[in-house]
Amino acid sequence: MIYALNMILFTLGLVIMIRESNLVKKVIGLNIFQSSIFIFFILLSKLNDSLPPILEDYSYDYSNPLPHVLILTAIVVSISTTSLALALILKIKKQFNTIDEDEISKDDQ
Amino acid sequence: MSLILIHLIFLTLSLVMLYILRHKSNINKYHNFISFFSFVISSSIFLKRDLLLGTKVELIEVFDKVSITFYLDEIGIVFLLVSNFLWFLTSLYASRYLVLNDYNNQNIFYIFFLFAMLATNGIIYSENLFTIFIFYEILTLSTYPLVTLKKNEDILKSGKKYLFILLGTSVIFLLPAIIITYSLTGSISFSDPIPFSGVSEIILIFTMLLFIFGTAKSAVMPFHKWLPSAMVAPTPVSALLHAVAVVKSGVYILTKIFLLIYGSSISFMTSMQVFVVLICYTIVASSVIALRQDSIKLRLAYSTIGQLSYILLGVIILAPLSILAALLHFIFHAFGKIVLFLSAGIFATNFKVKNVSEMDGLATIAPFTCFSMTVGALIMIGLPPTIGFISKWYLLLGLSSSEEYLAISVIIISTLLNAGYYLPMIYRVYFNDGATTNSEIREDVYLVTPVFLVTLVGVMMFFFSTPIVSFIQQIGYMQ
Amino acid sequence: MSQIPVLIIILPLLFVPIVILMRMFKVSYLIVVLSSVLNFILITILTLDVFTNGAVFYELGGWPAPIGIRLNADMLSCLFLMLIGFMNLVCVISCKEIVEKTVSSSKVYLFYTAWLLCNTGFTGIILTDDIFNMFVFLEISSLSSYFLISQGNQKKSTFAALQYLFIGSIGAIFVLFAIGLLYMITGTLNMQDLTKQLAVVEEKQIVLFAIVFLLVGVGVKSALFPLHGWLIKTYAYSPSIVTTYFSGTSTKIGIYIFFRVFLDILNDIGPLTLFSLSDILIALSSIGVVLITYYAIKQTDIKKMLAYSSVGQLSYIFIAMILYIPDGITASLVHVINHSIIKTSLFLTLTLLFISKKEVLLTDLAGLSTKQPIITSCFLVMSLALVGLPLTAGFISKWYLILSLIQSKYWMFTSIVVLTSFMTLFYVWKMIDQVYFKENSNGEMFELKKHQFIPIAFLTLLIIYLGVETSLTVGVSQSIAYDIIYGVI
Amino acid sequence: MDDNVVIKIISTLMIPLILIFGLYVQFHGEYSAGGGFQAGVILAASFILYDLVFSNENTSLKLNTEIILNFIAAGVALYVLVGIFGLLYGGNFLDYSSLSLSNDASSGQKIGIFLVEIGVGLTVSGVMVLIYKMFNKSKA
Repeated sequence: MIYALNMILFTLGLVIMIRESNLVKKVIGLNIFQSSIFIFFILLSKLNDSLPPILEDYSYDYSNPLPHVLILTAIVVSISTTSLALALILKIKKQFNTIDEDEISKDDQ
Repeated sequence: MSLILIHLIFLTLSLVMLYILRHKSNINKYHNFISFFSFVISSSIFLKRDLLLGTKVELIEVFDKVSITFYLDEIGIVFLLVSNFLWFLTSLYASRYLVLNDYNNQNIFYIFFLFAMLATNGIIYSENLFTIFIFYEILTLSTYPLVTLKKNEDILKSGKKYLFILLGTSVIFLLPAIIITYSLTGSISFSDPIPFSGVSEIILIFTMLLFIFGTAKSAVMPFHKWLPSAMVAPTPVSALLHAVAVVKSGVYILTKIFLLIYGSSISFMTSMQVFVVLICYTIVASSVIALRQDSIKLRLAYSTIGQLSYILLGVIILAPLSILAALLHFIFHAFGKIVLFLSAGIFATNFKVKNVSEMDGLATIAPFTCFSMTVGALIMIGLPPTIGFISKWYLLLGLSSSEEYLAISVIIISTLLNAGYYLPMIYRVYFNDGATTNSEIREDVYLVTPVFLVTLVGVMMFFFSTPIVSFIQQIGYMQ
Repeated sequence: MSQIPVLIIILPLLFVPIVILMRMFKVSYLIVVLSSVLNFILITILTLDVFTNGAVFYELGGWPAPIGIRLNADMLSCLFLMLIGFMNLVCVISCKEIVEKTVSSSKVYLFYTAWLLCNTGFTGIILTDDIFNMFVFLEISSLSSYFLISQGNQKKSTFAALQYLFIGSIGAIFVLFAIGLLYMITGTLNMQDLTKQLAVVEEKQIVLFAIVFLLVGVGVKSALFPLHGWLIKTYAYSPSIVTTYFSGTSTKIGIYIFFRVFLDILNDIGPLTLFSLSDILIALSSIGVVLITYYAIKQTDIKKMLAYSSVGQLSYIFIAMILYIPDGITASLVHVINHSIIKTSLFLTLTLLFISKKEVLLTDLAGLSTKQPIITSCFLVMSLALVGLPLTAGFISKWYLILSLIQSKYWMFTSIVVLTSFMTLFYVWKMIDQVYFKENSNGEMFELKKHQFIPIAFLTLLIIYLGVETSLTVGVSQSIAYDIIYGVI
Repeated sequence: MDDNVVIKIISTLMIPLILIFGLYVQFHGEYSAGGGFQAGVILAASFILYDLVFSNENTSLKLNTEIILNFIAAGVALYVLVGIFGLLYGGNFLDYSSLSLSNDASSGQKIGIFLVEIGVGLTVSGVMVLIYKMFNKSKA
């Protein structure tokens, strides 16, 4: 069920990226898209009734820490991508005076 | 070191030398010398053939069983001697021709002429299909600057056609054919070919078809168009390269492929009738087209297409007599056609005559040239006092021995057509009164001498044909 | 000696902060050269070691795999490492003037930082034995390449970089998703371990799902036919030296990932035989080759023309790879090397000739032969190698490509490949035609310094050398191919 | 935001807390949830908050980009150097066991993780602040 919701998020992000011509909205779509995968990874590690994987004296069911670590890295990547994208958009705004993809492409001809 | 390798290295070094000396005004002298020396080497190779036959010189193995290797076989010797002898005489002719016609980029001409001859000799010495393919491509590329020596729009267009047809067919048909052969038999060597085993006839025929189309230098229709296009080149180029070296290389490659690679594994199959029909069509069609050409060089070019197909026809029948005929025609056609082309060059240079319709009465002012041209034409038609008769005779014998009645009738028709377009030329120069009779211009001695020499050799060969025939018979029966 | 695999990744990374810290002293270029030379030396030592003694594993932090992260240097990775290291070295050596011309002087150190990071990413992808790390390195190289591309001096450079960023990120996320799926069913990220686990896995559907996502994700990176759009713009609008660098490396990394994932990790389940995926892909690529070659012929901008040509050649590499026979894989690997060298040298020549020009049109080449005879003959050799004439490196790969297609009895695709390789001649001819047979009309000068000849001449000689002596390319590729097919890797 | 007193006072109270929390997360990385990544972001958040609330011509964040860049580079360098340090003592890359002064592997690992996390924290917070400053600057 929750996987299905996740897939909806996935598709949503992808659709936004393809459909929108506004570059900033595209970046937002990209973020949604990325987040869906992050959630997917976190879901993988989840066990029912599990606790965080912190070392204690007694044993208990804990969720798998590895995907969390992976996603931490992936989030860093995602932040870098977003900031780079935004920086590029700023530069585009300066050059073309617009952030609409269609108008920039029109400028080509 | 083997004499073969010495020959090739000599040519390569001369190429480098010519490039270094490209600004010298007497570059033609160097070229004459090089061609003479090359002829000397090839003669000595001919004399020492018993030692050299079959020795292989492997230069480098590129990858598994595919190497750049040279060797010498009997068919190669024949081609070697013919091409180098004619190269020497043509170079004498060319050094005068270029001066008379005011070509200002002679250095390019000589460098690439030498380069083309290097490639031709490379083809002759090639031991396997890979080596031959390399030199085949080099030959194409090196003749391109010769074809487009005078740079104007039309010539560049023709040159482009020339390059694209030759390169294109070699890349599209020849290379896959070589690779198919390699993948089916595991060998592409001429000296020890591995027979095809368990290969269906369709694939064999298909591969052969690829080979025939791939070596477009042999000008089998429908990929013959490059040859007429190449006629925009200066006459020495047309004469030596496009009547001897280039086209003969194509035929030479096909001959070797049929005799050595296919000949060892198959005898004549009924489905090979496909090729007979294809070649017969080429013979007839080219003769018909030649009939309609007014330009001398174009007429000769279409005649070449037809004559090349005679050779191929002889080879493809795979009967001993027809192979003999093919190899004889290989030599004789070279002599005849080069004489014709060089005479046409003299007409164009001295008398500004480029079309058949303008040839009236030339015999009075250019007797030697006209005599040479007549001999050449008779060789082409195949009339008795000339060598052309010998090869045609054996060809007909070979064809009748294998009961190829279609081919026989085609040869007869084609002979009539040949006569149809060569005899008017002879008639015009001797019996028509031309407007040029009162002209002061005479034929140039330096141009005529080499042509006349070739003619004499050609005439002599008819009377001393027995050793040639017996020499070739050894090869023909070897297969 | 045993530390070399990690040093190959770490040394460029160590030079990154040094470049930033020393930015005041204008020595960025020297540091990058130093790093590249060191890198190349290390790679050479590693390669020699691997070729003589077999694969080298390196466990980071002393933790054994599959718990710890491991580096894996086998013959396949060494082949690509050599390629990347060499291309990097060539581009770095010849890039000084070009970078000074195109990038504003206050940003030069950032440019070199990104360059180093990009190279680190490439080597990381090749060396790592952990598919998640592969993703991370992929993103490192991608992010720095987005920056490098945006530094082009054309108006559309930034936009091209942004578009590449979007497409590249989608691709990367697809890869990440596929990694997640694989992790879900196997519980491991280590490649060797993954191979073992996947062999016994029962949920083939999920594996197929992962394969499709990987195919699309990596396909974006290596510019496979329907996903190639970014490459054209990127090559056309990025700084020319970056184009030169990427033409030999970036897409080849994509090919490497294909090799690693499909022919190594997933080899046992035969990913390409599921649902006759290989037939579909070959058909798709063949259509792609035809279209792409046609587009290439129509271009007037040389960079775009060569970019289309790259896409076409990559399709050849891909077709040869998915044939999945020894000669096919050999063809693929050989063509990776040869095409890298040929395309890099072509781009490098153009770059050096037209340092200050923004876009190089075909007509700009006019009359080159009279002014730069030596460069022109080098250029001729490179162009002919692109067509695949004998005695050049291009011929060897074409030979193996056609041979493998014939062996697989794909007659129709054989004819398509043969035809398109002839069509290559048309656009190459357009260049040669300009160089040799057209007069120079606009009076553009071609300035070249003496030392810039060296890389061009060296690459030309290399092209000829690799066309004649093939034990380095074919020999190595063949042994890798046999290892892959018969499952030794 | 000059006259928004509530925000200003709350921020004055919060920023030290955020800083301390950041440092706590930073230095507990090796045996509980935490580490350089998170700490870096938290620290950067405090700087950014300060700049958002109190910025005017005089008080805008004094750290200039050059210095931040140096911090970033130093962070990366620290990370790599610690990794390479292991090599010098015959271990593999990032093999912290050799870092110990006594021959105790686990204490060596503690030191190793501690140093590496500092490097990571430095870089992450530096990058965060830098990104903020870049966008902030280009707005003006």
